[in-house]
Amino acid sequence: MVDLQVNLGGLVLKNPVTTASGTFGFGEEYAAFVDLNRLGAVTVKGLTLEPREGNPAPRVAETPAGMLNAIGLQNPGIYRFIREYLPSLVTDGVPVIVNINGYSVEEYGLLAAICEATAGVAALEVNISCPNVRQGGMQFGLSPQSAAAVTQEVRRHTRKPVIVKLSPNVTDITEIARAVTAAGADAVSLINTLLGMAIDVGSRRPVLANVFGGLSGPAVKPVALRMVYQVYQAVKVPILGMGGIYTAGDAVEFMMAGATAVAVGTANFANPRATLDILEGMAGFCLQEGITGISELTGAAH
Amino acid sequence: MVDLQVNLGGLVLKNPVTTASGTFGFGEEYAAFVDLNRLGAVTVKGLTLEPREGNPAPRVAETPAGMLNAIGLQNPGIYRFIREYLPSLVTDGVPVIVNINGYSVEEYGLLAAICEATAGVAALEVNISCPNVRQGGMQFGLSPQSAAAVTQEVRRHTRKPVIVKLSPNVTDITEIARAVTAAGADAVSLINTLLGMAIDVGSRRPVLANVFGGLSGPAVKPVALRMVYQVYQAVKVPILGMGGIYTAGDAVEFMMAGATAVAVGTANFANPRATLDILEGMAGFCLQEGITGISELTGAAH
Amino acid sequence: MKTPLLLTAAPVIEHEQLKPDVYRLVLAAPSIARQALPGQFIQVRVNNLAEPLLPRPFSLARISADQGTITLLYRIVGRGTRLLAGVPTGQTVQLWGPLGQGWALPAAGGILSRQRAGWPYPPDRAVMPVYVAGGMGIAPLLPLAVEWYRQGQPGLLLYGVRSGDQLALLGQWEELGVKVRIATEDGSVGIRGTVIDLLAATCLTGRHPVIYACGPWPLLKAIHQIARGNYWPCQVSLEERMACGVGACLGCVCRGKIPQVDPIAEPVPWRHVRVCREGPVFWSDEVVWDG
Amino acid sequence: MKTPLLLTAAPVIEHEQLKPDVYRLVLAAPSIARQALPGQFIQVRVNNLAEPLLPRPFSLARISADQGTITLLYRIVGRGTRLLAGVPTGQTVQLWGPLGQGWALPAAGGILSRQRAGWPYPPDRAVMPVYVAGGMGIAPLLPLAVEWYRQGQPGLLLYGVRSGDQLALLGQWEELGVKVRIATEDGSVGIRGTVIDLLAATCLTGRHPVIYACGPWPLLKAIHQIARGNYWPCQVSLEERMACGVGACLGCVCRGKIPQVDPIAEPVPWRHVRVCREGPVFWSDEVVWDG
Ligand SMILES: Cc1cc2nc3c(=O)[nH]c(=O)nc-3n(C[C@H](O)[C@H](O)[C@H](O)COP(=O)(O)OP(=O)(O)OC[C@H]3O[C@@H](n4cnc5c(N)ncnc54)[C@H](O)[C@@H]3O)c2cc1C
Ligand SMILES: Cc1cc2nc3c(=O)[nH]c(=O)nc-3n(C[C@H](O)[C@H](O)[C@H](O)COP(=O)(O)OP(=O)(O)OC[C@H]3O[C@@H](n4cnc5c(N)ncnc54)[C@H](O)[C@@H]3O)c2cc1C
Ligand SMILES: Cc1cc2nc3c(=O)[nH]c(=O)nc-3n(C[C@H](O)[C@H](O)[C@H](O)COP(=O)(O)O)c2cc1C
Ligand SMILES: Cc1cc2nc3c(=O)[nH]c(=O)nc-3n(C[C@H](O)[C@H](O)[C@H](O)COP(=O)(O)O)c2cc1C
Ligand code: FES
Ligand code: FES
Repeated sequence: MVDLQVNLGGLVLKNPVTTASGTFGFGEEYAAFVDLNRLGAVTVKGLTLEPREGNPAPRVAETPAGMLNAIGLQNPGIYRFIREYLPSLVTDGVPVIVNINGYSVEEYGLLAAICEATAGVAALEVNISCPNVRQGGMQFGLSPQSAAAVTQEVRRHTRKPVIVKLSPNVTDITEIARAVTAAGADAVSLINTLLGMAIDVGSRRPVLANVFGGLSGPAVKPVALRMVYQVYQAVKVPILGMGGIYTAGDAVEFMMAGATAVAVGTANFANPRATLDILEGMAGFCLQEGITGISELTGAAH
Repeated sequence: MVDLQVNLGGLVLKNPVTTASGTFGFGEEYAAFVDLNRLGAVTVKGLTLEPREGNPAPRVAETPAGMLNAIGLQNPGIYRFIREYLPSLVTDGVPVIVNINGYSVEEYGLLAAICEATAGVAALEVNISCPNVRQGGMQFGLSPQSAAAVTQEVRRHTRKPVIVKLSPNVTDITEIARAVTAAGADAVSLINTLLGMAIDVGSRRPVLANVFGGLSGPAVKPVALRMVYQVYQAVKVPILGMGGIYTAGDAVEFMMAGATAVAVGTANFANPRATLDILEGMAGFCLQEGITGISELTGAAH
Repeated sequence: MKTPLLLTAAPVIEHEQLKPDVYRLVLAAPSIARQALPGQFIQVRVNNLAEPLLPRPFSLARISADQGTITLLYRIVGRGTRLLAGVPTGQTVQLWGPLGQGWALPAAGGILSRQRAGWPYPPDRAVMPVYVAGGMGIAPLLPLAVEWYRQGQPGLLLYGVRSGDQLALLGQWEELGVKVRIATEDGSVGIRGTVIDLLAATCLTGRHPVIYACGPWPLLKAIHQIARGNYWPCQVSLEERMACGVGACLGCVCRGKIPQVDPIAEPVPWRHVRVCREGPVFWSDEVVWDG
Repeated sequence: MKTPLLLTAAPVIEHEQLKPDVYRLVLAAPSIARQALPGQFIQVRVNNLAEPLLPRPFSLARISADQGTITLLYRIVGRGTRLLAGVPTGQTVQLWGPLGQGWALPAAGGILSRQRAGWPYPPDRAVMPVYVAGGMGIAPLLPLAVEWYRQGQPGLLLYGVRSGDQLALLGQWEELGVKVRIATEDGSVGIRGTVIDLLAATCLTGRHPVIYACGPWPLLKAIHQIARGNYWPCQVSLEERMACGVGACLGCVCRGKIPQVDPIAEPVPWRHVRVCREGPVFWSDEVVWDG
């Protein structure tokens, strides 16, 4: 048997396969296809303090081997999430990572305090990289100073594992990774989406109502993998790798580049069972290669 | 009939379809498939002062809807280019854009002076964005200061149209575009490749001998299009748009996002007649939409 | 989840080209055929290459629980449908569903497939279903007509297409005893005009109609307005760009005037509701049609 | 361009599964069949979706100018070859070629298909072709054997495969009168071992051999070393990851000790040469085998 357990900055996962925020709803949407309890963790849709309606439609567009989205953080707000969605997830027995999104440094702190006080929250993923909201969001992720400020504020309010989610839309991601690590992050997750757009030549208008959107899916994998590889060399904290993971082989690539665990995002849309297919494929790869502990893969390509 | 002529910063092209540097060799490689004289211009492989052997193999890897390359600027040097390759291209009657790559600001100036003195060179494309060479190359394209310094030096040595080629691997491409425009660029071309990588899980090693490589092809199109759209709003000079153009519809998207002309790169590998197929498709689109001058498309999505 | 969702590799049983760009595809998917309600849809993928990446949503145009098959009726629009059209009999496609909320029917003696909003007439009142289809909007209406037929009420179909040569499978409607009226843009069959003109010209006084409409947004909006002006209850099946199809990505929203769910929150004029989950069928006055 | 390159949509004439993972594909491509020389290759694309994006290079395993067909022999390796294997007879694939430099043959009475390096024996000297193939490396050797057969010299094939059940199409070689010796890794047919062992054990003294080898790099390197130790002229057909296949992208290089082309430049120990253009066939001592 292969030991699949990994430790993501203090969060012990029974296996390295988790879900990417915003692509797996609050878990229940995929519960018909996936026994949630078999996953390493479920990361829920990005939450804000207040409920938000997000951007107008169209919000998604398919692109070559990828997709653009501009959801704009539609969510019921953290309180309704805790009341209405969290309990059943906790019952499912899977660790829940809550993805938090503030509109100010203080709001991030407040969200962290709420998570700290909520028993069912296993860890926090601090999204400083959402490209689809006008204030806040990605702006924090684009400079080491603001990224560190958000991290520090979150750290001040919680002892739970803090995973800071980095934006790929920067000149040097290692600089941001170093800043958030120094500010107290237990782990980093990368990548969020690449900023992109599409145009409808018939109407001569951008396809997305929001004009720009975030690019995800297999198309971005080479960029994501490169960033994981770079960040692995730059910081000591574990990495939650994501961006275009579509097959078990992709997930193994991410681990070898330096990820301790991986998140499956857009692939869920193409195959609702993607998480489990990938998990099974990774275990199979280890067996075939005579690997007894999956964490041996982490950083193997360096 | 549709008027296909466009003006790219003083370089008048009979139509907006050109070739992306490094994907079309020195023209002759595709001459069996494409009547070069039907193209708006041919941009040749990146040239340096001295001949260079580039990086070891493997140099290319396929990725979802794209590819990675780490050629590392293998080229015969500008002098041998002028002696051995340029004359036949000039005979073909197609304007030749020379892509120059210096290892120092001074070297860029020297390359520009050589181009200025060479009759067959229609315009210079200043590559400050190659991700595949260790010194120089992309480094210049990552900060507004160094990008401007290179541009200024090139400008000092030539009155021919200067097109500065920008790197997409930056936090804010408009900042770089503004800097090179202020320093005297007649046009900007974008995007060069996104830095990426791939890992061979069997050998646990990066696929490319150079570890990192540049991602190109349809996968990157949404990012390229977004950057063209942003740069169009930021600067007044014309844009040579590229990055994942694969169909005539893609090329029209780039024009609507703000490009005055387009370059076809990786698509040539998938279809050696891609340039002409795209040109014909663009002309067809104009006819169908009742557009009499193709330059009307430029910026139409704003 | 009320109805279990199924993910299956479904063999192609029949694949027929009805018109140059319209196909009829019969798939073996017994458990989906058993579960599905009229108005629900499925997500389909032809292969597992990364391009095209996303599944394509299609309505169930026939649900045969006994034969264990479902039928799709689709038009070639882009690369996804073009790829689908090339799948030969015997090969399988990936599909999952049944997805979304189907059409509302009276609960008594039948099914009320949508929980949210009640039936507008007393349960024992005989009502007349009026099906309004624009183009491929015909697809999700046939299984509904089958259901109404079982309840003894064949009703009326108003069907608008560009030209008479686009009409297909009308025999199936006639078999159900549905009265069919056609509008074509070029006047080649039926009245010249759109299905909006047909509806406007139809007198339904005293018939207790329920309008079931599917087609492009502007068409549905116009139908909603006519229905509202006449106090006819009206349901619409919406289309929106989708990624997941199961409610997870929030990609497919429209503005819905849905009943207040959160007693603590401020009342809001509308919410973004998911077409794939709260829809694709809505009562037309639940939808914010402007803006 | 010396030989014109052609881009064509070639119909599949025959498509046969020889082994679980090995296929034989006959394509109608008259003008390519007319031009192509043994050892050249073509680029193939199955459809024009953006994924897989790049064409796949395949050697010409048979060139029938009269029938206007070319034959590929390929093994399923990944998604490109898997996709290719699914193309039915009658459908077309995109292809372009013939590409690269083929095998060198003596000029007199035949063809010397490679310009760069001359023939190592006097033109009238009777030489013996020795074909050395590892696995799928057999593919580009058959058309060469046909050419030598026409010149009255059938020669000798040394063929190494993993196991005897991988052997295919040996009949074609025997028809040409080629003497065939087999090595299998599991010893199921011929000698147990590799084709390197076969070559090392073959006595060619006084036969004026020319070695033609194709297979994986380590194999070719070992063959080169044996050939060099025996002063046998040796040609190899190399494989490298390619994008364009026509010499434009510089993706497919190896280190070549090619003759100095630039009189002004400093002499260099090696140059990066393009496998798709200066190759895929090289004289083995033109190649830098280490590092
Ligand atoms: C709930 C629902 C039910 C549908 N039922 C049917 C049906 O029964 N028959 C039928 O012919 N069509 C139906 N459609 C529309 C069908 O999904 C699209 O025609 C199809 O997705 C087009 O894919 P493509 O790759 O050919 O086109 P492309 O334009 O290449 O597709 C690009 C992207 O846009 C999306 N897209 C394009 N057109 C539409 C559209 N009209 N609605 C939603 N997404 C779209 C595609 O799914 C894809 O993600 C339905 C759509 C929805 C939302
Ligand atoms: C000049 C030349 C002639 C060849 N002739 C034959 C032949 O006659 N029969 C045959 O079975 N194979 C031949 N090959 C190898 C064949 O091209 C590869 O097996 C094929 O490209 C694999 O594609 P894939 O998508 O199935 O594999 P994948 O591994 O999915 O391919 C991924 C990428 O790697 C490239 N690649 C993978 N393996 C090779 C390889 N061995 N050489 C070069 N590129 C590779 C692919 O082209 C693609 O770009 C030849 C290669 C070259 C360079
Ligand atoms: C529809 C959609 C919604 C997303 N919403 C969020 C979000 O709310 N918070 C967040 O941190 N990331 C969000 N992301 C980014 C993903 O979590 C992930 O970082 C990205 O999609 C790359 O992974 P993938 O290519 O596997 O999808 C979203 C992505 C998609 C496609
Ligand atoms: C194999 C290869 C070699 C390249 N070489 C150069 C180069 O020498 N100079 C340069 O400015 N850009 C070079 N590029 C970048 C392209 O010119 C272009 O900017 C990029 O590939 C995006 O366009 P595409 O997606 O259409 O290929 C190269 C790209 C490829 C794929
Ligand atoms: S398509 Fe994902 S929520 Fe509806
Ligand atoms: S594959 Fe492009 S140069 Fe050889």
